[in-house]
Amino acid sequence: MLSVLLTSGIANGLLYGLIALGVVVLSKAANAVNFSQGDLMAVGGFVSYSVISAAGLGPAAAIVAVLVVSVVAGIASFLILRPLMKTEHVMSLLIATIGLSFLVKGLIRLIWGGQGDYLAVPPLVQGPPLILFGGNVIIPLQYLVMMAGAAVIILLFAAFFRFTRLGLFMRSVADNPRAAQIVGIPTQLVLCSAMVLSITVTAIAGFLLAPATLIFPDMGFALFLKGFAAAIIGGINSLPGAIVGGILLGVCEVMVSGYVSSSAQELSAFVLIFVALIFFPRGIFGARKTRSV
Amino acid sequence: MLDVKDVSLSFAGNQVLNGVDFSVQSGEVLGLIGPNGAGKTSIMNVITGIHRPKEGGVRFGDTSISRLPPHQIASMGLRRTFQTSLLCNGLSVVENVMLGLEPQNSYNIWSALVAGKTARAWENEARERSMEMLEWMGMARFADRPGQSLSFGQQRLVEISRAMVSHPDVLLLDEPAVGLTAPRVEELAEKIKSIRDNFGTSILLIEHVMQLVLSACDRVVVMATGTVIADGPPEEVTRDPAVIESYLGRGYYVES
Amino acid sequence: MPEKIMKHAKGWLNSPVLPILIAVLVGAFGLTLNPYTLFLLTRIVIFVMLIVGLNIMLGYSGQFTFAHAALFGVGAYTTGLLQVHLGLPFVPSIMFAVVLVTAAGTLLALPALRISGIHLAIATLAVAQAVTWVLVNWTDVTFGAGGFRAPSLRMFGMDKTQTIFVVSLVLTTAVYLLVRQLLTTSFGRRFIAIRDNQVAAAANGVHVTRVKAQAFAISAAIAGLSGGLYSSLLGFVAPESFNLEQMILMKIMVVVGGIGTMLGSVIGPIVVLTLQEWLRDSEGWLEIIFGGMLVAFVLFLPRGLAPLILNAITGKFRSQSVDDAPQTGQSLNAAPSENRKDEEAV
Amino acid sequence: MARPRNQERLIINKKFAFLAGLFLSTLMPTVGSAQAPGVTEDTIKIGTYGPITGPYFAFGRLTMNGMEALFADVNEAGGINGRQIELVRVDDQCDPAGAISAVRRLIFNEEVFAIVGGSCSNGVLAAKEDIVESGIPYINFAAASNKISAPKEDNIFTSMLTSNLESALQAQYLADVGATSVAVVAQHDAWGRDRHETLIPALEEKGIEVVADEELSMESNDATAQVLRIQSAQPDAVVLLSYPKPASIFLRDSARLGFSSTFIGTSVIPDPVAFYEQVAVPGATDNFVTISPSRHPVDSEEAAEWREKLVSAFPDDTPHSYNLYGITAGELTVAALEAAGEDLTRESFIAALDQVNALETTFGPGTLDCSTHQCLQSAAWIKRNSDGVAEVVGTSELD
Repeated sequence: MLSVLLTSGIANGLLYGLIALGVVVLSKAANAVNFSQGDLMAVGGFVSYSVISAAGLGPAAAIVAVLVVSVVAGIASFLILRPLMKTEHVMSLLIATIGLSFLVKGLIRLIWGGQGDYLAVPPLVQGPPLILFGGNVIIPLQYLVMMAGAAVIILLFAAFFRFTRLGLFMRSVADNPRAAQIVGIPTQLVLCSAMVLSITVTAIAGFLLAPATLIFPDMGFALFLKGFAAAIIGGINSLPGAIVGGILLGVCEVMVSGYVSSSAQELSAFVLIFVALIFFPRGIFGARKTRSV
Repeated sequence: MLDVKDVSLSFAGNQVLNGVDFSVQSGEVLGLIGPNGAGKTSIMNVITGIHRPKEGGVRFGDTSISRLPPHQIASMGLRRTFQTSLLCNGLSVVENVMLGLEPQNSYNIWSALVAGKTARAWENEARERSMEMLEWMGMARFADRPGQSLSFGQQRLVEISRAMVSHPDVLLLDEPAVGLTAPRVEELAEKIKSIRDNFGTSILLIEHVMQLVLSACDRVVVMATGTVIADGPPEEVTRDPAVIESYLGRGYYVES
Repeated sequence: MPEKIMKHAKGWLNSPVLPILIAVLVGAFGLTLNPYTLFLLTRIVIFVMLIVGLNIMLGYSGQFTFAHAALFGVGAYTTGLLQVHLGLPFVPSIMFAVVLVTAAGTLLALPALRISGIHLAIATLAVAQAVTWVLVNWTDVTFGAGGFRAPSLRMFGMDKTQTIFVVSLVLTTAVYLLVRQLLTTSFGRRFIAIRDNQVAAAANGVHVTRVKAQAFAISAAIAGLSGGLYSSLLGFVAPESFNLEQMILMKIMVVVGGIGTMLGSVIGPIVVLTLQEWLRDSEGWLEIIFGGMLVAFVLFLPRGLAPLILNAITGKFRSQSVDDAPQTGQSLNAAPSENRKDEEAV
Repeated sequence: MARPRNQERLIINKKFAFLAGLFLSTLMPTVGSAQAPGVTEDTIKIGTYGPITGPYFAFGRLTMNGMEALFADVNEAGGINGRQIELVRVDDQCDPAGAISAVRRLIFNEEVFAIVGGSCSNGVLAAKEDIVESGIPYINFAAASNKISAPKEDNIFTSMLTSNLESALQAQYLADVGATSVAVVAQHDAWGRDRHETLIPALEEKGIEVVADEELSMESNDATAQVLRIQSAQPDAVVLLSYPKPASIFLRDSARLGFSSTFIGTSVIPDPVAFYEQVAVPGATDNFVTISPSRHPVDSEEAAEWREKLVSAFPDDTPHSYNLYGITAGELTVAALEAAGEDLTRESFIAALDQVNALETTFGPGTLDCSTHQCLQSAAWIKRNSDGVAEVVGTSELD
């Protein structure tokens, strides 16, 4: 039982981790939190529904469509929120993104609302689940796809931040925005790409999640909250921390559900968020950042 | 009056202060100078309770204050200003100054809710005293303006009024001359001296503008890399080779 | 000469006469309305009280919390449950609810001592979700997700909606006047001081911990009171009346009315709830309009409608560039400056 | 004959009506007339409310669509005793305050003759007091709580399968198939709670032991823990008191973990074929049977005619079983309106409803009998057969 629970906790946790990656990217480069991130994740799910189920195209087309939509959504979000993307406007930005979250949810309902209450996206791969260790570990293929997707995204991210100029720019803007501007780093471009990147990774998470669940317009916020919690647990500015935080949260949830009570599952996530925020606000991998007065 | 004894402080393994030791005598204006990163503001933060020292302590009169929270230290009669002016944007100039009287405020919430006698009496008195202070500073005509609408130097004077309205025993000023022109600096020096003369307040002044240090201070403490490297009258200190080496620069003495 | 008139007008605006006069007029008008319209009006009146309290937290003391809907809910539940389980009358029930919610709100100030900004927002959000979980799962006491029928108050030979309308109007006016008065004193200055700059406030002798706790307590007490009234207005208490969606609606009210202004706390609920009712048949546009409105206000009118309305009333036209541009500093946490005095009027 | 398809204009008109209502109508004394409220020489105004937007729109908007399609049919055929039915929709967004405000708006501002609506139990329960006090005839068309119509109120009827009846029928079915131990998976919102509260005693009454009682929330994407716990309890059957989303997650995880049992659904999953597509794991729903207040699934041969009508009237909404519940409610309304005769009053309409005792409807599993005011007393059991078609495996009525 333990091994089965652990695998499903890890698979779920990877998903939280992907959302957390989106949280971290934005927080790292722009010091911002985007409440509409979860709803854009739902958009990722709905777009892949339209491409795969409605238009009958393959997953590759869905990825392209999700990428296009998320880049457009990212640029649009950036253009809307640009005046607020400064440290002193953090709370205004938060409120504005709450508004965006409503807006996106409304648009989802307007576009996909009439097509049924819960939409199903067919699995990306068909086939029996992977059974390891004599039935102790059963991993459905969709989870494998999710894990593989998560791994690819993490590798891409790591490479991006390490080897590209834009990635370097992002790191320096995060460290000291004013200095970065003075030495000629295009701050606006960096903020814009952070927004796009954050939304893209979240939308891809939506694409990966969609076949594993049923999609509905309100699915985003609860997942965003979990993703944010994962980001906090891992240290809000650490990319590997986001994944580890996600896995911890996923495992914690499934353990509470399996060994305590399934009705305590939801509560466990909130308790974990609260405890993490109060007692470990820097998380596991959090860089120490002295607080400026 | 105010004794800083062997104070050490570190952030995340970074030694910021290393056995800092000096004292402010009653009724003197003490200048604290040193290169950037010497730990001047840190020591001020330790004195006012924002940071807790790792080692050593601060005594104010007969009491040790290095473990007290900032508001309690403030209410004991030890006030400060900040490097970047920290007026409250949501308050008018006079209200900002009234904030300086908070520790003396004793009326309770019920009186405040219904505008009871004690509340009104205190409010009136606080406003009067704050206006007096502003007048003394020459800032009374701005009383009802929002703090933000004032110039940099004016905001600084309001901030000093706020710190002084409760007539504290010690006033700590963190680079009050930043961004002021030479004639304004001279005015400020006069103001600082007259604060001492009028209210008997001891003043600790952190400053880079040597013009202000030289004309206002009775004594100067020089810090570098977290320790005190010189302590004495301004003329003497500015001639100290160690000080010239680490802070003033070789050309300094010749120029002045 | 005009200045003298202005001063006179200001004094008059700041006296309790005008709000009381308005309340009496609203009361007289309200009693002629049919139950539907009166229900809407009463809902607005109760939300005005709630938003006055929320604004203390969000606007004046700058504590960004998401737990207010939960506190509102605990007020409603406590008031209703004491009547249902123990058979207590309405008045002691709601009084106990206020005490309980005040205590809960003060406890909520504890996290605010350690964290702030977004972290505080998310932590309080987690608390709010946990409260909802308790309301849903503690079925023996709260009747769970299915809610319960709360007794409605009836007095002076009026029907239930009229009774709760009159009671709410009186209490809202009282809360409004008391809070307005409170904010002109030291208490108000301290709230603003910890919002604008905690370090400076502490260095001037403001006991930051205590002031935060006070802001949370006062705000929570008002939430408890309005929650109790709301339980009586609806006559039915269920978790979905106090969920995150409602919390966001409250935020929209604060932002639309004007964060950190008394007048805004009145305008916000009027505009948002009327709009909500008006858009009932708009087939899905409500979310889009509310979402767009929130974004637009934060971007273009960060101080809400209140300053506009005040300018229109006092006929004072200030130069746009100086006044209406977002202030440097935290535009929402710290925007109102020059207008603050005026806004305390009305 | 014009079908009520000019929705846009209707909305605009309603907005003006709302503003006018807010400021004017209440100040003006109602003009007295011999007619009952909402009834003129050639129209009858019926109000409906429920979630038209928001997460729960399916329960409201789609039920309304079905009813509206039926009314359009009736109007086209000449109406009822020469009167055309006008339907006024109000959105309550599934919120108690919204429901109170919607019901009061229908009663006092729209001045409808009767209300046929209500989809969220908490909303209807919040508005119940107003409905009872006003005496307006009310037929609940989609909310399931037993507390809406029991204890019996003079003016409240329901054409939806109530939760206690559904639970009793489920317990009866389980007893009939010989189950002695049962596991329950419920979502703990108002809807799930309501089912849970009625199902547990109903099972006890039949001597069936509840060996596992698990929760699965709407937000969950994983039911591993729940499946494992239930698997270890070895129940004869599992009752899924949840919406399609959690239920499909549960069945997927069951299939994955090799747990099989008899799975019983509720009336929110009335279409096992659509549900099969949602679960999307071959074989996972082979042992799934669900209960439905409709005799034919929406994609059955028998419903084809209505599907067409619905698609042409509401091209944005995919046909759904909830449309059919609306048709049942509409047929009950029309039958009672006809029986009430030329001289239509609220009293005569209520009396006519009271006398409904064996009304055949297009989709009702059995006949409607309103003597207890809970008019629908029967349900159909539907399964997806091996050909991939929804098949009614039986209908049951309470013994």
